[in-house]
Amino acid sequence: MSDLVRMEGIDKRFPGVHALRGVNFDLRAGEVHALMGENGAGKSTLMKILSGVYQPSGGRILVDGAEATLPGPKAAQDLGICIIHQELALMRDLTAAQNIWIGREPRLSLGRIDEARLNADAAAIFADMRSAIDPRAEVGTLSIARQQMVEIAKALSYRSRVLIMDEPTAALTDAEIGELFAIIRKLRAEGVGIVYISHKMDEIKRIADRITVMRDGACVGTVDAADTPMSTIISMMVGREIADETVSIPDLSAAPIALEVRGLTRGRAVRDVSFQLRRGEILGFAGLMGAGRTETARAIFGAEPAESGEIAVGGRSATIRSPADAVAAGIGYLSEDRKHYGLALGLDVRDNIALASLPRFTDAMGHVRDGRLGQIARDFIARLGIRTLGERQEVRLLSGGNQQKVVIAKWLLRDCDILIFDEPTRGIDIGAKSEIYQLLGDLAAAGKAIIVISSELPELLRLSHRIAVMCEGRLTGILPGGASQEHIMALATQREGVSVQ
Amino acid sequence: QDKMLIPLISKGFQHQFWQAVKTGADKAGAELGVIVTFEGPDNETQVDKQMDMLSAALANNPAAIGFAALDSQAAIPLLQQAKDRKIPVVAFDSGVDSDIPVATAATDNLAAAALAADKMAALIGDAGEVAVVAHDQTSSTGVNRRDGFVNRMKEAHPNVQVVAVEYGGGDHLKSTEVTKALLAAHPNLKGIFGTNEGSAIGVVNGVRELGAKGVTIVGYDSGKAQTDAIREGLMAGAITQNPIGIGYETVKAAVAAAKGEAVPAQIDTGFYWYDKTNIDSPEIAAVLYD
Amino acid sequence: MTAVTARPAHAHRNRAGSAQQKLLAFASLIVLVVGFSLASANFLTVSNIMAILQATAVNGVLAVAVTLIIITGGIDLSIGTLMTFCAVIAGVVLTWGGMPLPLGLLAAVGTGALCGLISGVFVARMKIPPFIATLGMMLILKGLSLIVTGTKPIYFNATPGFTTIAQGSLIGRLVPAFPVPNGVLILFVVAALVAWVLGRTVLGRYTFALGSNEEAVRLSGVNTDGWKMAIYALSGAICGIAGILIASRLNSAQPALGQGYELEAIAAVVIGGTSLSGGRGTILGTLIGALIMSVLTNGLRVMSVAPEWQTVVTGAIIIVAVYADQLRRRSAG
Amino acid sequence: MTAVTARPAHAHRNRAGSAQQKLLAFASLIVLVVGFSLASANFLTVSNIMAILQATAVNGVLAVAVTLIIITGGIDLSIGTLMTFCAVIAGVVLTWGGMPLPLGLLAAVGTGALCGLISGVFVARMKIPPFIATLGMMLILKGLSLIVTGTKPIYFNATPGFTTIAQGSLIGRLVPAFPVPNGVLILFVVAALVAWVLGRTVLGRYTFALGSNEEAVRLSGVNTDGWKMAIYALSGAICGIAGILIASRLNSAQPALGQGYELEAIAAVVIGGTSLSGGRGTILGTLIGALIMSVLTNGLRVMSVAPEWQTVVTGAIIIVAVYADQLRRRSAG
Ligand SMILES: Nc1ncnc2c1ncn2[C@@H]1O[C@H](COP(=O)(O)OP(=O)(O)OP(=O)(O)O)[C@@H](O)[C@H]1O
Ligand SMILES: Nc1ncnc2c1ncn2[C@@H]1O[C@H](COP(=O)(O)OP(=O)(O)OP(=O)(O)O)[C@@H](O)[C@H]1O
Ligand SMILES: [Mg+2]
Ligand SMILES: [Mg+2]
Repeated sequence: MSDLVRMEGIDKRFPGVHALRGVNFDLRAGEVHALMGENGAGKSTLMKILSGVYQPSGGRILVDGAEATLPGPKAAQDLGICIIHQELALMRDLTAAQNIWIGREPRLSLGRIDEARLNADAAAIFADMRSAIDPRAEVGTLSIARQQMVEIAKALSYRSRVLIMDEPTAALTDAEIGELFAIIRKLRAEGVGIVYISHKMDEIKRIADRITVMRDGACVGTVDAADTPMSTIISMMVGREIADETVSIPDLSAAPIALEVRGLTRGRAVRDVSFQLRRGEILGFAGLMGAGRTETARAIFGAEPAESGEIAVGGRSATIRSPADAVAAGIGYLSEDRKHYGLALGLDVRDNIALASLPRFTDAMGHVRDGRLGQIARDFIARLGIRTLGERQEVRLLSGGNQQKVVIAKWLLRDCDILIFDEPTRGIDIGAKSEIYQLLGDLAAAGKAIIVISSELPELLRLSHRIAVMCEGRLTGILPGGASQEHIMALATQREGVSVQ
Repeated sequence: QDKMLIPLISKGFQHQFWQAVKTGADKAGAELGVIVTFEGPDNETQVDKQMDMLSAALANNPAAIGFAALDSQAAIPLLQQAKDRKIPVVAFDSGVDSDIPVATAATDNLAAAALAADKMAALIGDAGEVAVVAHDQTSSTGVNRRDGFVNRMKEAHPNVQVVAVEYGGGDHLKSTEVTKALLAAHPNLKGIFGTNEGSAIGVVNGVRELGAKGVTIVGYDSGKAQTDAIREGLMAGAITQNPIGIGYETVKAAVAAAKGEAVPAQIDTGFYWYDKTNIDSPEIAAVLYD
Repeated sequence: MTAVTARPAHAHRNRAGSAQQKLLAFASLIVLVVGFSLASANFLTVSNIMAILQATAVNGVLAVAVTLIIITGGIDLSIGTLMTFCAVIAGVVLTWGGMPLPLGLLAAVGTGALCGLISGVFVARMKIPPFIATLGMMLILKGLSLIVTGTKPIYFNATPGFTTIAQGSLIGRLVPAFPVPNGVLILFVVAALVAWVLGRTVLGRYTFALGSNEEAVRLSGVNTDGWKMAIYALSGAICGIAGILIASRLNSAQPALGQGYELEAIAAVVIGGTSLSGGRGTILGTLIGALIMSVLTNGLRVMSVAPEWQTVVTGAIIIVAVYADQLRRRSAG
Repeated sequence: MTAVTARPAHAHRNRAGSAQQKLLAFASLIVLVVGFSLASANFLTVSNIMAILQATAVNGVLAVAVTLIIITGGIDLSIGTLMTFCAVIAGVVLTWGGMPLPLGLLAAVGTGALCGLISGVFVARMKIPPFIATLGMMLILKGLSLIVTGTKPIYFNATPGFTTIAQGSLIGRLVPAFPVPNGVLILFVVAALVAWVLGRTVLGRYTFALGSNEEAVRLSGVNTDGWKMAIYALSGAICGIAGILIASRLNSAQPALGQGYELEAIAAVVIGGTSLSGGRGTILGTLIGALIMSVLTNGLRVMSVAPEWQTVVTGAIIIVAVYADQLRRRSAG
């Protein structure tokens, strides 16, 4: 079988970083080739080179056996190579359909755009994906998951021969992932070569034909997915075994209530949500895309204050009109959208970690104790394994997973009594993930109250002491930890008409 | 019974010169029992802004209008409109190239600046390098004062060379920096002429800040800083127009024209040289302002 | 309006309200008009309304030009002096060169497009921040106008009909009671055309896209530099039209005029709800912004408010008008 | 200040290269100085250098003030007229009120801080775009200065020593060969203080953070509105210092002056490498930008270039200088 694409001895240097060292990679027509590796291993960089975004410092690229130069994204597109970027590259002020067809608008005379066709075509793609996104919806108003669906739709619209997907499912729930896989299988059958990057092991098992593992910018090896056990791949990635732990649910009946939410309501997104959270407890939030979990968390945190409802912290009723109020009351919230709501990308790692805790490191004169902060930042870098040149590296230059770790470090440093983590492991590699699970467990054991919102059911099951399930803005039920997936799905799809009020 | 409304559309309003015109206009307004309004654009380039002001003034059905044209031609359609509506127009400060204005109350800036040149030449011994710090490169006041000075030097004082003309926009600080650069570029400068209040004060400041000796300064217009500088001997003297008189005569002529009385076509409000010696004389004191 | 926040959570709601929203955007304008009408009987006369419209024409066209640039996330400080330079070139061609009128108009618009293109090259190709690139252009063009003319105005007396371009009234011939000056007509035609370009064409689409996320557009394989240059050239051409209008209005090309006009035009754009951070904006809003500015200045003058108080009141009303708009949007969002 | 500079990708290299980089940032400035020295023997004299420095003082202080605002991602158009208003208030207190000098200075700085705070309230609390809020303030303050003074300058003849604030030379008393005017000394002290605030204090940290991603800062539980108002107030206070400087230089508060100064100050900031989109910038860059501007104007005048050509050349050199800086940065990675 001939190779669709062949990358030989690819080298890439950024100032101070040798990101890729002589990487070989090949992709055949009609296969799903998974690319795996820890955060910062160089996966995105390799694929950006293949899609013309970066120029390699060395090596060559063969497309259909002929050497190709890819001076820009357009050149790659012309060769039929298309990529879904890990960091969403969308125009937030444009609609979903306009985003999908940017650069390839169906035209009428006089440079006019055939808007009707543009929307219809986009709707057709969404329909193919069984996604309910309105093509006319402004992308900036969509949740991060829907934005990811738009990115996928855009990539599909190219009908390219090589489709690169850099963590396309990081923010998706199982239902959408299922639809996506159906599409991938269809494309594979049509002879499209697909590069698939993900940190979700179960997905790799389900979809990949071959797997290439990268580590520290080099290729560790390429194996057949069918006859390689996951544990082998994981040890190829991280150089050690990852213990597969399960949650042990403590008895918290005597623990004081840390947070109580009663009748929280905000528009259609959050409707009459009530629950209690005890100290030392990890409460998972499950639900389908758009179930309203993020909105609930933002309402509790005061990012968009609720219209009605009460919030009590530590037994005392709290008025939360802004995030500042929430943090003062001891509530921290890690957003699902790190790029827009979590990080000041232009600042360095140290300042981002310190962002929520600066007053603690300031003397009476307003002088910031940078030495101390630097020390702390270095500690977190070591503890979370953040791959960076140092604490003064600009965050925007970090790989996606490492950026996520910086946001986590920010909230760990803030040391809130109640922590709400919205998709905390988005884009984080399997090794670091298990460490973060460990960390959350330790925090709970130390008496913190934690809410974890996640679209990955295994993650919720691995972490949660109890699992709250939402559907269409309502809390449809709270299940004990370790509940069955069927049980959760039943509550997650309990639509209003069906539910007994 | 409604009082007559006489709007004056001037070339500016923030500068002291225009404020003095306004003072004279208000005085006449009070004496004659008419309402006087006074308005002008921020700077003398804004010809179209002045047109908008003229339009707004016409909207109020005035009895007559006083107008200091930034550009005569541009105003003709609006002046024609005034004429059609039988609203007399009195030109002030500088004339309007048209037969529409019934009277013109203005200073001959060319002649005034020529007088400044004569005085300057006399003060520096009729020889040497001089420079001009002008307030504007394009407005008629700026151009006429510059040209009046430069041309007079060429014609009557061949040994005096005008080595540079720079523009400070009438801004005190900018004119100061301009002056300092001039002095650096021309170390032999014997005199500098500042063409309006801001320029003249800027020249005084610049010379003082550099501690330059032997530079004769001649100014234009008055204002406290200028009169002080003349008293202290920093400035040799200056030309003053009679802005209060301009304002006063303009309103007077406008009221007369509105009543259908005959008015003189040219009202020369004059200009004067003043220096340490005559600054307190009644004739000069009457035309100075601060 | 900040790129990230304050976006209504729900797209549908956004759209449903948009027609109503646009009507409401007139609110500040209408309040002003009603207020001035009550305050002065001379305000709401036909001739004064025409004067207000005439006063809006030049600033309006400039504001439309700079709206394009602002939507891309840029800024253009050179629009005022470019307008003047185009007027000067028209003068050179018509008065000095004695060429027929259409050639002069073409020269003005062409000069505008060329200068806009040059700014576009600075910004897109040479990656000079728009503020600096156009500040430089502003100074260069200001100087060039003075140099070309020898600092003296060029009059258009030799070109019959030149003044009717802005000052005549086609509409007035048809409806004598409503002599809308041609300048205003031209403003509306230009605005309608640009609104069409923005809303319906590829160029418009990329204008918004560039302002929204230039890198994403580039990654989509679009020749962002080329389109940006095209947008700057179009904007420059519109400044050329403004140059014709002001020259026709003054029957002359005044070489020193122009600086300061950019601020007024940009203010109109921002009052009209276009965000300086790019990605969103409407021509209708810009028109309303420009009208608010001229109604305000004219109204205060007609009320014979002292000029220094005019300044204060103008400043205060601009703030209040935008604040009211802000509140409206927040409640609509 | 190290904390603050535009950061290349690599932290180590960053640190290692940063000294060299700063030297390079001077490059355009040095090229200009060398060029002018060769072109005119009168350029590099002590007295002309002092004149250039003195000419930098007011614009430099204003530029430092507006650097703070620009780093937050905002803009301040009112700095020029605020400067004037502060000078006027100093005049009211000292000349009309006959109060002692320190009280006058305090009044000027306090007025600046208060007006800055008001702009801050407009921007942070009322969510009015900074461009509009400060445009409004610009007009309001312009009018108020005229109203308070009755459009006449207020002289400081009654306050002995007032002119020495900017014009005297402490350094000159110690080193007579090098009579650096106090105004310049004040500029450097203000710049150093603000650089310290930006680089080392919470306020500075939040200034950068707000400009980088305001929403992320808000969601970190920071009272973003409060900090923003504080930054505007600080910037206003610095404008108060500029007001004192200009008043001392002119020995008077000139109520009509000020508009237009904002553009020059903002230009200095942007030439100095601070991005108008916020999040990055340095005070050192701003100082260099301000120096470039005054060297340029002074040098062209000393070379006796015709005024209209001065404008053209200034525009061209600004573009070239920023382009050179752009190239340098790009090659630095
Ligand atoms: N533009 C850049 N400048 C400097 N360093 C960079 C740049 N882009 C990436 N890097 C560095 O290159 C390395 C590889 O990054 P890359 O984004 O390819 O990782 P990744 O394997 O995709 O990781 P993740 O799983 O977290 O997405 C990282 O150390 C990153 O910090
Ligand atoms: N078809 C749709 N198009 C746009 N917005 C929608 C649509 N359906 C629901 N929404 C909005 O999605 C929001 C709820 O999303 P939220 O982010 O809270 O959900 P979530 O449970 O966190 O899911 P996820 O983050 O996985 O999307 C609500 O504001 C709702 O109005
Ligand atoms: Mg990656
Ligand atoms: Mg969510």
